[in-house]
Amino acid sequence: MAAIYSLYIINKSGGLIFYKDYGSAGRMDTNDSLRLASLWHSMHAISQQLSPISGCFGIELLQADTFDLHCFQSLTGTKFFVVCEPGTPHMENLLKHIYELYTDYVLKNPFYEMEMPIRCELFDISLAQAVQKERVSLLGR
Amino acid sequence: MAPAAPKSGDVIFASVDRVNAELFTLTYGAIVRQLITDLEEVEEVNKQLDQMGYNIGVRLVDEFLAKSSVSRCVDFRETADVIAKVGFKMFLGVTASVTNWDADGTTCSLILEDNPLVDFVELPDTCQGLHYCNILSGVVRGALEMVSMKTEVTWLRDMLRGDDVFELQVKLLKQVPEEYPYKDDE
Amino acid sequence: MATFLPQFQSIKSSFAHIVLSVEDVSDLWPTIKKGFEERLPFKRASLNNKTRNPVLVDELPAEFILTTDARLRSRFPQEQSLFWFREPYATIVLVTCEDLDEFKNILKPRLKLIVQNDEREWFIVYVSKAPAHNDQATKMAKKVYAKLEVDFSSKKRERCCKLDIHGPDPNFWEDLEAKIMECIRNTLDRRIQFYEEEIRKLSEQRFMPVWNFCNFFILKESLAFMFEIAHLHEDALREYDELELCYLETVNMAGKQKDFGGVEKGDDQATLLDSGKKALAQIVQDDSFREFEFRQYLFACQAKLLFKLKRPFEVASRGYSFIISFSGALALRESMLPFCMREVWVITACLALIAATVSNYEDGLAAPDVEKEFYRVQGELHTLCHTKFMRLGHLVGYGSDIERSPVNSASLSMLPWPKPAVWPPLPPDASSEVLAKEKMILQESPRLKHFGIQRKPLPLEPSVLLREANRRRASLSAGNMSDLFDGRPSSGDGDSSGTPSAVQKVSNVSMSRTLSSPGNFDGSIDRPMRLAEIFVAAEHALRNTISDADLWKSLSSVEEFEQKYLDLSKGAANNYHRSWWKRHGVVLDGEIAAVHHKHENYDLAANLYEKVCALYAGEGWENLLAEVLPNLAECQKILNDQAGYLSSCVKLLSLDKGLFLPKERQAFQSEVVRLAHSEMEHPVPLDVSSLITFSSNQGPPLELCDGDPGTLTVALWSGFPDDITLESLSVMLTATNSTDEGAKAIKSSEAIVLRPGRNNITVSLPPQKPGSYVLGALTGQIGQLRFRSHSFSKGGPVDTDDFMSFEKPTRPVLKVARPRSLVDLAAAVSSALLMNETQWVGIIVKPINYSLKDAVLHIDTGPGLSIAEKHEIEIEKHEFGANNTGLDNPPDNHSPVSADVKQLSLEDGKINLPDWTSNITSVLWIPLKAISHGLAEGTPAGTVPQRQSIVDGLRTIALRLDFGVSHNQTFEKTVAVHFTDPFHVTTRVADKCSDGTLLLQVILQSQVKASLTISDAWLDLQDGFAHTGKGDGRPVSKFFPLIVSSKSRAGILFSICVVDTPAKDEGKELDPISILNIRYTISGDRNLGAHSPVTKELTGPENETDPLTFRSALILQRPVLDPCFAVGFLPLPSNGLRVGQLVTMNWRVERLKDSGKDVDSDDLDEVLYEVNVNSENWMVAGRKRGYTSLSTKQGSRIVISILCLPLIAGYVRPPQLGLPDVDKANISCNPPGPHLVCVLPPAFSSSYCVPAA
Amino acid sequence: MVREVSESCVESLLAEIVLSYCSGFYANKPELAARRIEAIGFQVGHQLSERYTMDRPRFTDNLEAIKFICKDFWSELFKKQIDNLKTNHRGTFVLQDNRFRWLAHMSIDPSVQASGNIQDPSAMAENKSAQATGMHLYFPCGIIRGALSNLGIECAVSADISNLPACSFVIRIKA
Amino acid sequence: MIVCLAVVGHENNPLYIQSFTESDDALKLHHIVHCSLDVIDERVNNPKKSSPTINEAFLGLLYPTENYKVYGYLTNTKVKFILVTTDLDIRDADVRNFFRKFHAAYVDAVSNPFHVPGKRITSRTFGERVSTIVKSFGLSSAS
Repeated sequence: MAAIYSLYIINKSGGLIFYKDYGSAGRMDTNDSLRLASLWHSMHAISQQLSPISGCFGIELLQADTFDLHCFQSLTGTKFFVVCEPGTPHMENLLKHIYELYTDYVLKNPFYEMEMPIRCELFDISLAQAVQKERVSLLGR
Repeated sequence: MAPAAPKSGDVIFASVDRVNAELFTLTYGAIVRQLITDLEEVEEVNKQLDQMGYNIGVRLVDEFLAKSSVSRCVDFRETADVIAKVGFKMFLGVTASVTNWDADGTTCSLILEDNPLVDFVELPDTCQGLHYCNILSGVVRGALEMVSMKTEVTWLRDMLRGDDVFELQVKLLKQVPEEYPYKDDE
Repeated sequence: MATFLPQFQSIKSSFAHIVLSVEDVSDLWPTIKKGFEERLPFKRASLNNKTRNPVLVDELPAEFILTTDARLRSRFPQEQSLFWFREPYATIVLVTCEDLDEFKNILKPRLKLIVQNDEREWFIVYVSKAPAHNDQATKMAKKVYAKLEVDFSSKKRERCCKLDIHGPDPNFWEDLEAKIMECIRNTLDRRIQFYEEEIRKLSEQRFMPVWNFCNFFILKESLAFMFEIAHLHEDALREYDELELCYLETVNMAGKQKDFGGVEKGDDQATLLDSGKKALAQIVQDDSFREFEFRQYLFACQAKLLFKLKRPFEVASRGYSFIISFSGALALRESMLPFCMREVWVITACLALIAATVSNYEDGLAAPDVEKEFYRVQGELHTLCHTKFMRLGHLVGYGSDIERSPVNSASLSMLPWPKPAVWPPLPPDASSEVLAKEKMILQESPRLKHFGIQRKPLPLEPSVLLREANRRRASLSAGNMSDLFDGRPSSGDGDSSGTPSAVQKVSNVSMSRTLSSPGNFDGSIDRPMRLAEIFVAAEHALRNTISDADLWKSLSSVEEFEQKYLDLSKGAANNYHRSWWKRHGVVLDGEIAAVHHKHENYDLAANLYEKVCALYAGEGWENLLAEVLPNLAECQKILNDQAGYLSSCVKLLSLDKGLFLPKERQAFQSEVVRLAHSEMEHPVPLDVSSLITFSSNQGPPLELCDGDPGTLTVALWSGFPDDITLESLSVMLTATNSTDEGAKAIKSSEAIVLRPGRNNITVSLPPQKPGSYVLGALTGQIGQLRFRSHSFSKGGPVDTDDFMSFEKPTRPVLKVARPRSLVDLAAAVSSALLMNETQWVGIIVKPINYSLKDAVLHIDTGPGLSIAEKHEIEIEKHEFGANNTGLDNPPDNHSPVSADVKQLSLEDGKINLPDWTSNITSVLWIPLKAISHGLAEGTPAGTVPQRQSIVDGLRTIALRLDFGVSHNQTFEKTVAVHFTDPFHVTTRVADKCSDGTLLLQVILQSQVKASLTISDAWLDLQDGFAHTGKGDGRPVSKFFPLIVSSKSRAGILFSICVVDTPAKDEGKELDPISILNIRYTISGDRNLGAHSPVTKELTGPENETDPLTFRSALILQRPVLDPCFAVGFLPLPSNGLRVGQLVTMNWRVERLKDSGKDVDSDDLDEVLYEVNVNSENWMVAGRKRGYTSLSTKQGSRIVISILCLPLIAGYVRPPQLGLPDVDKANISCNPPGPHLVCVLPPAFSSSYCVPAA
Repeated sequence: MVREVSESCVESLLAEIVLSYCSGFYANKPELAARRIEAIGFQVGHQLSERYTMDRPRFTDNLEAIKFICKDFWSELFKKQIDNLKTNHRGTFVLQDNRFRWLAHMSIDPSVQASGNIQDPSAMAENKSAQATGMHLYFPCGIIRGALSNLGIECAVSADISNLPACSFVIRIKA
Repeated sequence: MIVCLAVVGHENNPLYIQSFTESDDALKLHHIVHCSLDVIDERVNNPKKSSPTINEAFLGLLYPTENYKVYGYLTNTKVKFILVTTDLDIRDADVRNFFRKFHAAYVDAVSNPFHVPGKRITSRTFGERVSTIVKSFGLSSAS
């Protein structure tokens, strides 16, 4: 059955502000994840440049033989991306949903400082549920 | 990805959690009053309100984008329109109208006939010069800045000062392009 | 049936209690009467009330009447039924009989006959006359009685009882009473039933034409009366209530218009407490009664019962509402009633009710709250009476004596004028009275208030009386008056909008106008009456209406009127005070006060006024307060209560500005000021918080440094209408951080004038403790008067309702910084300056953001240093760039006189710094000359230059800077300046030529940070040396001018040769030293260090023309020519020297030639040696100095070895071996010892001994 | 039709109050900031109680007033009632809201919950984040106090979040 | 007609007092209003005497005088509204709902953030609203 491996949130300046592993094979350490984040940030930017016609907003789906990477960038420049089993559907919706959770439990948390790493218990909880829910809905289909 | 069709302000407003307006109105009133007491100079209060508004806008814009799935606006005109029709509605439950576009479409006015902030409010003579609703201008400025539009927001008309409507002038200073962090790669 | 009324009345009046008939069958009554009547009145009778509930009547009066009595003669049946209440309630049959047969045959039938009428409640009392001792008789009696019982008693009812005259048994009487009670109860029940039945029947046909109230009334009242005599007052009362209800419902049923009544003489006196005043018969009116009397009658009955029930308070409250409603009824009939009937009736009613209730009331009769209520109603009654009374007084012309207060205005101006059908006409021959009234009107003048306050007097009239009256008159005639006056259409009743100006005046004017055109009217009737006439007319009319002498008396004269007025006010006030309605009471006190005031009992007045003011002030009713306070003030003034008067004035000033005219407020102020400057015996501190408020004015707080005084500006808001002069003013400051009491900022006590509104006052601050301060309180003086104000307002006048004025001051107005350094003094130049020359010494004066305005610098030069007095001191802006400018740039760039250089002169060691330097870092140039006597000494090359020179180069300048506002700050510092010679000189013999010529190399080391130009140099040699070549002592080669730049060195060669020292015999002293003379010029920048000496003229660069001369002493050693000894330094161990490691130093001493005769013989073979060593660097183990034997043979040699210990690491001079006894000239050092040896630092963990410190 | 606005408007405002007073002008004086924030709440409560008691009979005793706060007042504010009301019958009332909306979006680190009553200074001193959370609770406390004082009940109100997400408000009525 | 309308604070201080007579003798109305506080105090202090609907805000008729009537209304926040009218036949129901309207206006007035509790109500809007309410009352009672 399809699985979500991990979730990343990158702030507008390419810093990794959230990383959660949902049981991927090799959980990477902080440095790696940070590096990877900024790398992705750049790639995403480059990809926009690559586009032959203007008005491209960067990579949304990156498919590899072992995983899919779905990326969603909010208009405010925050990037959310999930790494999941190849062909896991409904990832856009999941990302949108996560975005909403982000606004509710991160941005509305007065203790959260903008652009800083996210440490919000409630966010984690609701994320876990969201991912769960996603599974359930998949099974349903 | 294909942007979901932007919902109308009313639909969104119906969907979000809501509270009695008077709680909001009175709370804001109390804040203003307290600020005046503490800062003493009206100008300071205006500044503070604008600052608070800015801070709010910076965070609120994301909620706005997330919940009203508005897609990327092609230009400032469209942005202004979305703010007026969707943004104001979604949060304040009232819609604004956009007018007074200048030639090159970088300056316009948001007109509010109805404004929950000022229910019950009457400015005392000692507080002339106070932009009671200055928090709104801050919010707009902050929100737009997050979608990389530097703006200058000023009050042109204020019902508390006897005008017939609230007029908020939004002036687009510059549109900051997303900068590409190549240097990170080297 | 109504025909029975008179009879009914008389019965009622004659008849007061229950009747018990006695059927005295066997003439026993006279004998037992006494015993029976002793039982009366019955105690604790238990009856049934109307609702069949048992009621305990604790006292029931009754009367025994023999059936033979005339009063019980039988009447007409319907009478009986009607007045049944007076029929016996029980029939007691008295019998006695000793003989059975007699009983059977005579008595029994007779009794049967008696008791057959079942209407009656009866029982039999058997009286036995049998004497106690006579058993026979008693037995018989018992028998008979038994028989009697058998015959007359039944199971359900015991109808007999037995009384023994002799030996009466106690329980007979109980038995008797019980029986009587039983009878009464039953009778009562039956009769109640009967009446109710009747009443029901009647009330059924109530709405039919046959309905007759009188019948109904008679039944009802009979019933009520029956209850009353049975002491069932509650029930009686209820009957009357129902009766009243029914009456009110029926009395004004549509259709037949009834006569109201109240037109008879004396009707004006209320009879609401006197039911017997008029016979009911007189007030019958076909089938009912006249309302006027009858309602009063009913109330009277109710009142009577209520009093019996000990409920006077209920009488009062019922009475009050009765009066109100009845007065309403009167109002409806007003046109038919006598003039002012209504008012008069109400007055009398109130008075009567008050009198009655009070007399029936004793304290503690009722629960506290009922009691309070009672007094409230009393108050209301008084007030009502008061009002009506004032109205009457007003009508007869005493209006001007009624205080035009809010109270009276409220009660009178909303109360319409009486509306008689026709206004009473002016009686004939009243002209004299009219004149009197006229005079009264003309004399009366509105009493003007204190402080010349003038107000439109409050209206007492609902509308202009004149117009009202004349209209009512004219309403008959054709011409309606309303257009005669410029009047508006007749004002509706009860509207309070009459023009409330001084009516009399206005109307008089209008009158005179109307009189001037008499054509309009024919006949005096239609001529509009003048006010005076109206008064007189009213008076006459009233005289007709009022039958009560007292009331009339109290209206007869102003004095009487006022007396009554006062009594009523007092009555009302006192009662209110004992009720819940305190305010009513206090307000009325105000009315009383007004009267006292008028009669100049200022003491009483003041006390009462104070209460009123306290009330209004306490609850913040300023408009009302503004009405009373001036009066209080006036009283206080007259009573010479200065303190009170003062505070009243202040209160008046602090009331809302709108309440008084400017000139009035000015009057208040002038009073305050007057008092303040007068000699008050008990001066009181005045609280003007409400008048003068203060606030810090906008902007950042004043910042002061520790110990600085300052001036603080405070905004004062003056509530005074005019400028006011404060003899002194001081502001308290409270420290926010510390709790200790606030410091005080005293305004220099010269007077300040406060303008109305905002004033900016600057107060001078003495130095404060560090911390931040907020405004505390304000104190000061007006005249001799001290005042305080606590009210802080954030920039608003006192009375703004702006919420800010309630905030305590939060923003500090003053911040005193912790002590810190405010300025720094430092030497501008660190490098050395020229010794013995006048040099600019720069002192950098650096204010640390603190102004040095008119600071003074004291300069005190230390020893060996002097100020070149003749020179000006210079000051210039200090630019930091100056330091890094190299030496090479031409000096004139930094010539002393640059654009912003100023000259200062020094008076007795002090300099005043100019203002332009007060906030910038400046440098002060002082021309100084360091003196050092004694010649510089050159040293042989290689020898370490001794520190010595630096030390004697040091000079110090003690500086003290006095600055700060009023020079309270000082800063002291001693700066060190270093002086030096231009060069340090070292010499060595560069070469030794075969011909004995020596090349002497002189090395000049520049000591200064400036470039030196040597123009010439020559050497004056000591004895034993001579210049070779042309002996001018100049160097070998001429390469002058020679430029020595900063810190660099230059060498000069002299070629000299050794010459024999002149023989001793030429008695002249040998010159031991040779002098090197150097002529040079210096070009330096005083910003960097040494520079050309300060010359007289300060302008222009220093002139090259007169170079300076530097002389240095040199000591040359003659080379060894005929050595007798050779001292050789043997090489050190290879492993080198180490601190703390012993090392043996070896010297070889060799005799080069036999000691000639010239050597003393005694110590031929001995040589004295000495080790010279710097004990700081070396420790010498063993002897430093000693003799060692050495044969006199030539070539004999010896090794002297000394054990040494190096103490410090580095290159140090090794110890040197010398032979003190031998002339240096005869010693050759061969091989010579090294100048320096290297000593390594100690090896780790090697212990070594440390020199004693 | 009662007028409404988005809840996040109010939430943002509250966050900003705390922000501007605590990190703004009273950064170094938390107790002052607290007083200001409480004052703001007080005014709001004062005015709201005036409004929400409009069509109801007067309260005869304190308990009635408190109940009013728990029921009508609370549901006007949060669309729910107080879940649990305790009292010691000696003038102390504890109103517990099992899920206090104004904390719904705040992730408070557990250390706070350890330090229970946020308004006794000792706890305040205890750790920074406790203080921070405390700041957010002064406003609702102020509201309650304002409402009650307008109903003629002078009291002190403190909040306790020792068992989140429940939040209980402790009302001590001045005798 | 309504002669006078007053708001009295919980410390019995006048917060708003407006008379509707064209004459300038408002002082007597001040007096009437002030004194009617006695009645309110009485009602409040010993409730058992007060009207059956014990804690209803509407206190009903305070004063039965011959020439004018005073009605009272006491809010939960111990603020009193006092109405003085000269028309003597007037239905309680009318007064009741008059007060209700007035109360609403009052609440809005004190909701002005710049209004200081316990201080005079200076708001213009309030004044206007009140006068319209008063007018409408005149109509309703006339009908």
